[in-house]
Amino acid sequence: MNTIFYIAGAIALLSSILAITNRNAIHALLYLILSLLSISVIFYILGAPFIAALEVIVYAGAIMVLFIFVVMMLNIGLEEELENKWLKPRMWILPSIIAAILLANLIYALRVLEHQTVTPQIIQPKQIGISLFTTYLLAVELSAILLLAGIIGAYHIGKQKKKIIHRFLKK
Amino acid sequence: MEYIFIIAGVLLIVLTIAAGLIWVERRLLALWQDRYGPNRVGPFGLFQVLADMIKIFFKEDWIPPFADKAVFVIAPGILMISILLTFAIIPFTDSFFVLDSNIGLLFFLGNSSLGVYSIVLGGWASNNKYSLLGSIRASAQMLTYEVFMGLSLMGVVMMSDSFNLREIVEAQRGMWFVFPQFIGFVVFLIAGVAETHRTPFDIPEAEGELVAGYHSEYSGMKFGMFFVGEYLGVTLISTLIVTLFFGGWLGPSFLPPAFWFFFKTAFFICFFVLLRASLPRPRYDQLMDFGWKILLPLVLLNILVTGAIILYLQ
Amino acid sequence: MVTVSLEVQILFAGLLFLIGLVGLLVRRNIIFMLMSIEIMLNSAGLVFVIAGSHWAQADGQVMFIFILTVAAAEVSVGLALILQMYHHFKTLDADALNTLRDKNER
Amino acid sequence: MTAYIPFIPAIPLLSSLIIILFGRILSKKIVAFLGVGSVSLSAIITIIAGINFISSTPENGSYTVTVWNWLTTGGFSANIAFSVDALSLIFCFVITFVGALIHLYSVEFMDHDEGFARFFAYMNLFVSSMLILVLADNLLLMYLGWEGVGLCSYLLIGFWYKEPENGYAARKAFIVTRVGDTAMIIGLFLLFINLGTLNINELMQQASLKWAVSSPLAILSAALLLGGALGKSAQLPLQTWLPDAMAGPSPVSALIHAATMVTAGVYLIARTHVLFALAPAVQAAVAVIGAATLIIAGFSALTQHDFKRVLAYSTISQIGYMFLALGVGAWSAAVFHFMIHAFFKALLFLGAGAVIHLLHHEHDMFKMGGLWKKLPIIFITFLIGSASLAALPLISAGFYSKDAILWFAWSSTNGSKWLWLAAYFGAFITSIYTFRMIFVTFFGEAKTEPTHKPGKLMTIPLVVLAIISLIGGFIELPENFGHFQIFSRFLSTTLPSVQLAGESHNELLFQILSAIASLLGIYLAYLLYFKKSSFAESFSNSQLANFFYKGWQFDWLYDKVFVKPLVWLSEINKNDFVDKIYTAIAKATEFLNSLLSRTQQGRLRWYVMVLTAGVVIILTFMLNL
Repeated sequence: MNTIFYIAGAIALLSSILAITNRNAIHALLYLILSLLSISVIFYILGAPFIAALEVIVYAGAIMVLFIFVVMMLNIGLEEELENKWLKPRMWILPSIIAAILLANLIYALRVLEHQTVTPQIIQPKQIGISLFTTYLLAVELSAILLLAGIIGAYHIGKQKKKIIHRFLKK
Repeated sequence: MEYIFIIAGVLLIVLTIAAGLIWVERRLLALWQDRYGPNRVGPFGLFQVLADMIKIFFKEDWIPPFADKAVFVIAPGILMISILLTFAIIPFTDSFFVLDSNIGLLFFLGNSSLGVYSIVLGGWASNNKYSLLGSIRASAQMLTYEVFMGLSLMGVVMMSDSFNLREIVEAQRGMWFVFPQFIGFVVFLIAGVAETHRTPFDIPEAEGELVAGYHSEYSGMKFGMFFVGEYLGVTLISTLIVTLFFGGWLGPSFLPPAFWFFFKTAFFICFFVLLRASLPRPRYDQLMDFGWKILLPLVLLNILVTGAIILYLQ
Repeated sequence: MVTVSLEVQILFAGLLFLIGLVGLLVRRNIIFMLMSIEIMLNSAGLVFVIAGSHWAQADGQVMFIFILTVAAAEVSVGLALILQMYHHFKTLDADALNTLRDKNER
Repeated sequence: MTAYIPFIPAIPLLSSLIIILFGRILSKKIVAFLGVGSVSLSAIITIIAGINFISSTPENGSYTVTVWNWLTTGGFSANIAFSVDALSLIFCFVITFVGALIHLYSVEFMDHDEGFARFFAYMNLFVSSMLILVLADNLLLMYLGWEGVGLCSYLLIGFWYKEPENGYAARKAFIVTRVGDTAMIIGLFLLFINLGTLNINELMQQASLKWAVSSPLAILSAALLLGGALGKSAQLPLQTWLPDAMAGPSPVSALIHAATMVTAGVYLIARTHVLFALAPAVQAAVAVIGAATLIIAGFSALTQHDFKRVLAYSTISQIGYMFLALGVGAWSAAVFHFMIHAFFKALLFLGAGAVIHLLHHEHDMFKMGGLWKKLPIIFITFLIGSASLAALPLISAGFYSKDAILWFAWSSTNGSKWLWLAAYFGAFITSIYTFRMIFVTFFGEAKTEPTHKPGKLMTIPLVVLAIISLIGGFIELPENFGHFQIFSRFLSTTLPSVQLAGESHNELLFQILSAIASLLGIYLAYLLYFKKSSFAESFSNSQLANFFYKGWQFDWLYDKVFVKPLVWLSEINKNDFVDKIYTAIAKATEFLNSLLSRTQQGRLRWYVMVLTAGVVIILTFMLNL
């Protein structure tokens, strides 16, 4: 099982890196989906099968489809030279330094864990459901409102005004 | 080792059925539409499948030069993989299954949502405006119908108290879920047809307007994978309907459970063919309206009522 | 089950987060920025799940569900904004969105 | 029994609101009915309240009706509460009774005015505010009424706002009284801070408990309240607004600028008499101011041409008498004179208004004449009013009220012969200018023809007021004259009686003296203006007369002392040098902003970068420290 973790982890990291460095939006999204799927595998072996399934259904299956949908609608993805112009090598310097400092901090902070090993237990969907609808009921309601706001917001923002007006309607 | 045999057996059966369906469908369509089906190659045209397969294997596997090659190649594979993987959770009988998973149903939903990519990417990678339109339609349609495909199953899950398909079948010993979950069944059936994008929901390929839509650039075995994938999908949805609503392998004991399962599945496959034979194709906006404005509220109502009744009976 | 140490698991999530962060800082294409944010959100959820499995509690996974909700809402609104932006500016360059800057300076 | 008290101010207020809101759609009849009816109803309620009060006078002389708690904040609380005692009842009676008559008169007077509804809305609002003023049980509510009447006064002076001068007069009235009001509100703060309450009864008790006689705080607060009273009552040095206030319609002048509002200062001082008793210096100042005002205004009245301006100066002068009475501690005499003055001065204004109305809005007295034949009712009533104003002995009400003041100016402990002399001289001038008015307007040759006869609605109030001006004085007769003193007995529950310095003086002598002054003034007026003595002609052309005509040049003085220096100051401060400091601050901020705004370059990635860097730095420090 540890091997699976390492393999899936390596794939996730690698595909994430490829996703952020790729010039082609669709390819990058495919790498991202790959990364999500491998993280889903990690969820599964960490004893969270429900979350693993959700990751695939919602994240990889719905959110990423939305991304692809938008990229397809805008009909972009073959703008390599533009991306090459945008992605100059020196642009990586400062972010990398920040990331390195953050990584150092993380490692420094992680020393308190002292090689603790985990023996995960499988948490059944039912437990999560019970927890959701008792302890976190309010949060569930709030997320419902958030999603509603998201739907309305997306509908409103995404709506396009008709640019072509009939000549009789023009001033 | 036994494990590998089971997997191999399942694959064999499923692929055989899918291939056989090509012949079955054409014969049945001919029957219902009062014309001749394939009747030249072998007895009743049975070897037509073999002939088609030979043709497909030897056809030039052409990749358009303007296409995104990697994605173009991957796309049909995704469809096959996602559908074939889903068969892993189908309990064909009490003892004949690949995986007895606690999240079986979710596994199916996850895979079906990944299946969208094959069509979307296939259409996009073809770099052809008809294909792109087809795949945009497909992604919108499948996103829509996936939503209440998942929701329509929740009534079943609530009643059987599990995502595990084997337990769901066991829970139907007293009564098939098609009776208490009739709305769920109807919605799942419709959503299933939409998921496999068969007539009347074959809008992504719509020969008349989109010249076969997302797979118009495909040929050879890649086209074959899309083609077989469709029949695999039909089989899969039929097995799931049987498992979830019609008691799976359960049936009178004078015949083995496997028989009952395949009998019911065959019935629904024929039903799918009948749908194709008899129904016209709706307009795209009608399809979306129907989904969001009728099916979704219906499914939500179903969940509400089911939950209320379950609470009341406790 | 997995016996990888907690340290390594969290380090893995942290690395994933950093990849997302670097992507966010480096990319100019706003779709990639949104994708990077998704990577970061996902890694945050991963830490929750790791912690939940460490203490064998459902709460971590519940939190992941909330993150999922937030991500879904964020992406739907974000993508709608990107659509509008593309129609307005005919580009996906995040730096093009600077019409609110002080015109007197620079 | 007392629950109806709040209706006295509430009914006119309601009627005012109705007319304001629906004035455009209501017919004139309904507006007139509402306007007159509401005030009449208040008058009836007031009379009922008065009867109840007399038949069962409460032990401490007043009772309070609390409507609701207005505001409570910190240690302060004020109620919408109405306190009824003899003083407020008399004021209420005058306001509602005279008010009702004037409203009735206005129905005809304003008949053809396009602002008919607006007029009645303002008038009703005024009556309501004035009633709140006199009924308030705390100084804050009283101040509300105080400002309310000020507002109505402003609105009504500028009622014909299409003429710029009217607007100017309105603003002048508003601003000049504002000076007094500012002093008064400071006085209220002072009282509240030191005594912890604004309830009048408590305030008076606290003041007499806590403050010694002539203590600085008592003097200061009494002086500040006096400032308010001076402004409202148009006393020296804030009297300049009242003559200009005649720009308003005549009923307004009658109601607001003669009968009621201008006497608010008298009411305020009478109401807070305890405070003034604690500050003898201020009280003496009241007397001196009153005496000075009555003479100055009398001289001005002597030279005016405008019918209404004569009456305006006369009003100032008569209020001066009231202040004199207050100053010498003759509280009830002051209130008595207020009441009688309200009757005859309202009568005079209404009569003058009628004359002006009938003579094509002709204000100049010297262009009138010989009206006594043409307008006999107006002439007779006006004559009665004038007799009262000139204190014609025995038959006029003004004689009794003014005589009391003259007597107390001499004989009370606070009185002196100088005050008496001033008042006496004032009375003499009063009768001159009053009958100058009569002779010039109603006798001699006719110069302008009246358009028509006054209608019933105009004559009835005149007649009623004339009757009261004749017989009103008999409710309070001097000691040597049958000693019939209902009025001061009625008031004695609220106001202390006057303290006489000694019993040695002969009251009768003073009565005869004042009668002589009055008659002599009339004779002089007869000589000068009926017989057309050449002296009158030459006097009216003299510099002195012009000086008097201009109201002793107070407007000029104020213009030089206050307005010009202010304009000069504003001019040299045109560039606002004080503001330079703030401009400098703004400039510095702007510079800093320009520095900061370099970071706001609209680049999303830059913001993210800075944000992240900030978080990383903080995190690094938090982890390692």
